[in-house]
Amino acid sequence: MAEMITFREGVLEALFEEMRADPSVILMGEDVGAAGGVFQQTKGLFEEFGARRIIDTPISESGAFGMAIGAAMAGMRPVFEVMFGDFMTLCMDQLVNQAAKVRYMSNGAATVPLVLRTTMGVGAGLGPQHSQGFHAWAAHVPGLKIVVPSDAADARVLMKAAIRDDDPVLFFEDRLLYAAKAQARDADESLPLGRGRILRAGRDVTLIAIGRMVGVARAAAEELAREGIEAEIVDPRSLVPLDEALLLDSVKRTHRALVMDAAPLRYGVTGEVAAVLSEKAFDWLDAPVGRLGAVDTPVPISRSLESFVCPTPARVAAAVRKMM
Amino acid sequence: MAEMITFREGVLEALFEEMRADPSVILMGEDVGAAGGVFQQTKGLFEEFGARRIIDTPISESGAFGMAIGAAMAGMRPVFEVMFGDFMTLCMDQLVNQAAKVRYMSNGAATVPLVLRTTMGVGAGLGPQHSQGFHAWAAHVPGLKIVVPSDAADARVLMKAAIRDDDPVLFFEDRLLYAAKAQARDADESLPLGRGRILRAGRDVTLIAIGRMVGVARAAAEELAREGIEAEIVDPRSLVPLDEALLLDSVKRTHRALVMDAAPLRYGVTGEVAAVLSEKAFDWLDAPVGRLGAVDTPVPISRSLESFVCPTPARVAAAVRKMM
Amino acid sequence: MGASTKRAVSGGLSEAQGVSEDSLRLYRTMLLIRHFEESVRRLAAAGETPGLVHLCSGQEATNVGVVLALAEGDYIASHHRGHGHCIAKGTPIDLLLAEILGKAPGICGGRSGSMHVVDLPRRNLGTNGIVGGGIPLAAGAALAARARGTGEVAVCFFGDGALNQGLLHECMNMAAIWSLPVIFVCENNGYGEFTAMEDVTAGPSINARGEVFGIPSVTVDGMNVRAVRAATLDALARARAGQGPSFLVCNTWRYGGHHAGDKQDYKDDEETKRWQALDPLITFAKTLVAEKRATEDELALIEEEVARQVKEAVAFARAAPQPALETLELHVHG
Amino acid sequence: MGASTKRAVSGGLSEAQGVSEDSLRLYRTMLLIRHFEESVRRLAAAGETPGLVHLCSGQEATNVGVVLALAEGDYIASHHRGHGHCIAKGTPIDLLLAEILGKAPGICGGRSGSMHVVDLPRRNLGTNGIVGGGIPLAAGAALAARARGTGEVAVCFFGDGALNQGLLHECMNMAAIWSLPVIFVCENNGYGEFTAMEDVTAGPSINARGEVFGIPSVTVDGMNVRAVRAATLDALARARAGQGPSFLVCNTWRYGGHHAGDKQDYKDDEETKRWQALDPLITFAKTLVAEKRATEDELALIEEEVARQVKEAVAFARAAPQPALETLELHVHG
Ligand SMILES: Cc1ncc(C[n+]2csc(CCOP(=O)(O)OP(=O)(O)O)c2C)c(N)n1
Ligand SMILES: Cc1ncc(C[n+]2csc(CCOP(=O)(O)OP(=O)(O)O)c2C)c(N)n1
Ligand SMILES: [Mg+2]
Ligand SMILES: [Mg+2]
Repeated sequence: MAEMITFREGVLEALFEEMRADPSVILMGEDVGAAGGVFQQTKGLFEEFGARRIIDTPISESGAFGMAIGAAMAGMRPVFEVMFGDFMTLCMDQLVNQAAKVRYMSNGAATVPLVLRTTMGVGAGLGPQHSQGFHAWAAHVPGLKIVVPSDAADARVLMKAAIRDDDPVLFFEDRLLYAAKAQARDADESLPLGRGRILRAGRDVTLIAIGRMVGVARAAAEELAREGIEAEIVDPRSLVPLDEALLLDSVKRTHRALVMDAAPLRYGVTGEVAAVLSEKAFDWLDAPVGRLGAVDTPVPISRSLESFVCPTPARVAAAVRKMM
Repeated sequence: MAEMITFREGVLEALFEEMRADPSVILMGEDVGAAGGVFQQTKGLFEEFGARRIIDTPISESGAFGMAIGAAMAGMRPVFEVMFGDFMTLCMDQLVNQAAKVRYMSNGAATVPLVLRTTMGVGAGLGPQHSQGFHAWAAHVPGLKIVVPSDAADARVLMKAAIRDDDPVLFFEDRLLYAAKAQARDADESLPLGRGRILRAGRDVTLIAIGRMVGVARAAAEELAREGIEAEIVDPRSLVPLDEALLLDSVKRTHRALVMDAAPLRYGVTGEVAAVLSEKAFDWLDAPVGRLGAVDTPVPISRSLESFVCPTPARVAAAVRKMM
Repeated sequence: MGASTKRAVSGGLSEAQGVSEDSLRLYRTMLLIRHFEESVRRLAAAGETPGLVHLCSGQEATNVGVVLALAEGDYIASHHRGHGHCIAKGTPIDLLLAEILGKAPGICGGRSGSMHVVDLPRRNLGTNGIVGGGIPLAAGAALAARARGTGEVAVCFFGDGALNQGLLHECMNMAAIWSLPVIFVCENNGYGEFTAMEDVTAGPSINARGEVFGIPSVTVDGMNVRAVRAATLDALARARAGQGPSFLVCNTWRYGGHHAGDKQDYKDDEETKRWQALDPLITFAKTLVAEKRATEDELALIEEEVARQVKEAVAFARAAPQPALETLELHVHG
Repeated sequence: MGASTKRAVSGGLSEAQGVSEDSLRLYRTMLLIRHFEESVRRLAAAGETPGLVHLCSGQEATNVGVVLALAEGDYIASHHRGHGHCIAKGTPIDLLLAEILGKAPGICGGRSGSMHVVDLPRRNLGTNGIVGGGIPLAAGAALAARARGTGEVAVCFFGDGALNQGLLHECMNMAAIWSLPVIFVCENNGYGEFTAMEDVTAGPSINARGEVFGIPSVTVDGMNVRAVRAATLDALARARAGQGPSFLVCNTWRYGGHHAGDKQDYKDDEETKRWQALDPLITFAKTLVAEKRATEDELALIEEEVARQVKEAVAFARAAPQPALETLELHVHG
């Protein structure tokens, strides 16, 4: 399959395929049914699978998500949609105190095979309560797995892997990638969670990026290449499990690293990744591990301000230049 | 005042003093009234201030905390109790999408002067849903301030400072410290948030610890001293604002650092602190910045297992030895 | 939900019954909201509004009927469809529109936009991007008012969609046990996004959702500004007398669908026509003329003036500068 | 809450009405729970139970009346006061007690303890340390049963304290709109920790909290095991017939206070005496003798046997080893 698909289609195809293959897969969320999702991200599912498997919930995030956990414990494989990542705040109790701990608390006898699918993304003027991504919180909770796909092809295979995984998996989709296209990979290829990939080889610095930041890293790398600086881009794909070996291997070759994220920098995921690299690649580093994240403010709606919130190719390139 | 007070008394004294001084200070929580708090941490307040200011809420954490925010916007200074930090999960929406953002969203015209007071602590056999501390989550949210006091005297002055602060402040109390005594400091001394302190001077390594980990660091430092290793102990007291200058100054003198926390290590607060030190003290470091946190599992109740969850003096000392 | 929730208590108390409203003020404010919203719709279509805007055209009677009954010191907490509440509570429309466009002179510096307008000096705790998010804020302000003994009342607005947020139930329960001076106002427009209220909302009636906590609950014709005002005045009297919360279910209609740009294929034309006939402006204009409070010409004059005001606000907001980059990190902490 | 919630529907259907219960099985199970709990109380006093334990002595009739009416495949979700539910659902008491003591052969490896006993093979979704936490788990299991069409029913237990968690309302609403085979069982023992239910719970009745969603709701004498069983069988029949959820409010009493060790100064002696007279074991024993289902001697024999069983479980659990350190990080992920 060499077809170009959008990120939105990538996830949707994965849902179609997994739902066809396994009747225990169900989808729950707000307006995911006949309406096809507020981002058209569930279009066609309701027509094929009907109201028993594509379940429109009331605006009751915490109860509905808790029910998805109960359904998972009772043998289903729910995919639960939280429309905007900002509303994950309403599911934290069920996520952390129930879903994440059931396997442990039952000594392995019970599992919670569910996917919490949600969106994030700064850049559409949605403002303080509709732009956040809480992957850092989730990554801090033992028992959860965290996936942040960066393109359509990955989104498709990673969603398939997430659905097949027997643990609760959080799947963060950047809305700003929804229309971006990539070449789909083979339909049967299912990737185990926890394998990163090198998107661009380079000898001078390792750019570690997830989700939409991968594209930013790519643009920065092109800019830097014109100056003779060759950046390697590594996308860990999942934050938990984290492909530490791949990251360390790259950094030990390039001797420099910059870790990027689209959520606020402070106490976010870049700290963990940078701390791991700083510790485990200490003797290989020629410069301190750099970090770039969003500014530590709520996200303003104003266009003039919003475009300065997240790392940009120019900021990435500037940070790399300083390291050299 | 050279009197010895327990941690529990330290916080309680601060509440008495601030409530006497300012009628807009109120306290809300479950069983905080006539019952005096499930940890006896609010004893006597109800008798002095009555039901209008010491408010027993139903078990409705999210609504009650949201109301505390509304009350704060309307001129009160609520102290809101979340009995176990694990239940903060139920307040995340109000905390993050409302409290943290009101000042920003109103362009500075509205403030939310409240304290969310909660407990944490591994070591009392309370198990997976009653042992967690989510200071890492809160620290990641722009607009919140995070305090983790390590002894009775600090608990008292920091609670006073938190109540007087015009921003939402999260105040994490380790239940295992409740009975521990320290010498109270002068009644009027009120500490601005964001100032750390050096608890023990040492030339060989900097141990950075908060809350109950400070005591663990102390015990480790004594053990190490017997071997001729002099550890400096720095308690930043608040994670936001973080006293970076103090930490960096210490590390630049000792050339080694170990960051400790009682919550799960992965994507927790030690990552941020270690990343900051690794970056900003890069040229001064003789060894990678070390980190110790709780194991990345839910907290088991069994005594034999629970005692291995958090860093112990022996583990700290061993980690330091490896660095030397 | 059964049919009973659709049956509305018709309003329209006469002045003899103690309602000394300024009818023209009600009308003018509703008209201002309508013109404002229709301008926002055009600006949105032209791509000038960042993010999402949710318009309240059609719901003016609930906005104005409630808010204009309040005293200046009373609080409101609004929701994502909240421009009307802000306007009725007194936020100048030029500053409101500048905010919606994300411009520097916006009431929140152009950082917050349509869904996060906080105007505390006017005791507006904010529009809100979180469904149900404003409910505890109002209840908390009521708690503060009670603690201070200063007599203010707080109102929270929310849509039918928020009926299923547990937060509402928690706050209603607390408001009831503590007899808080808070009024819960459900602006029931029959849909939450693209989902019909009936499909996601169980039980015999919406009123019952308040009655279950012992809260006096009434269904109001939300297209009739006087009915809404009368019900609000009742609730206010109870609140100020220390008799606690009330719940008003105002049945109303959002003309423009969920957000500016919604195509609304999930609605049928019948339904739309039925509601359009109840347009709060058209019906109230007829009443005013019939009651000889104004002639059609006078009303036309008001409309001209309102249109001019809105036009000026549009010109102001469009011409206003974007916020300066230096403001990006201001006011995160004190 | 008004007095009405205290008025209980008295139970005790005769076999002619279709109840073919094994009365002695009900009695024996209740007795087993009582002996078990009193042993736990002693172990707690001796400092042998890590953390907090919440005992259900006094509440055996609600535990047993509900759970023994279920089929093996039916699910339960319990709460922090949940030993009785686990025992009734079939978790062997030695493994349960070992779990409560944090010992290796505990049903969850000694890692979870009293508040987090998950026993999925017996379709027990777990006791729960989060007030209300089990409610959506049961509703979700019911959703799964409906999706599969396999006919199982799910029951969630919760205390009166959980009535004010928004989560309950959300789940009741969804159970109602989707006609889920779930039974909501409130074990109303009049207190949440040290707070009287009436002080924090608004509204005319607890039943109304279910009725507001159109859920058939009934108040049951929670000290009468047959009354509880009868109400459960009604609810089960509705659930299995696809008629959706039910709500049972079982009025009951926790003898030992909130947690083992609670001094209970917040209760008055009058109240305690009144409830003690209703002790589900004493009253049911009398009934059994009066109905000639058993002699007093036979009941004494049962008690002896139960006491022996519990004694053996105590010996087993106390002698059992602590979990090995190697298990600490097992089963976090698959
Ligand atoms: C907690 C939360 N969940 C979901 C949304 C997305 N959302 C925004 S408006 C809306 C529908 C609200 O419906 P209703 O309350 O009836 O208000 P209306 O739009 O009809 O005025 C939804 C689901 C949100 N903003 N917040
Ligand atoms: C979400 C949450 N809030 C608070 C607590 C602390 N807590 C444990 S039990 C309890 C009281 C519960 O009362 P009720 O539901 O009536 O059950 P009972 O103990 O009376 O059986 C409280 C407040 C908790 N465990 N979870
Ligand atoms: Mg609506
Ligand atoms: Mg109770």
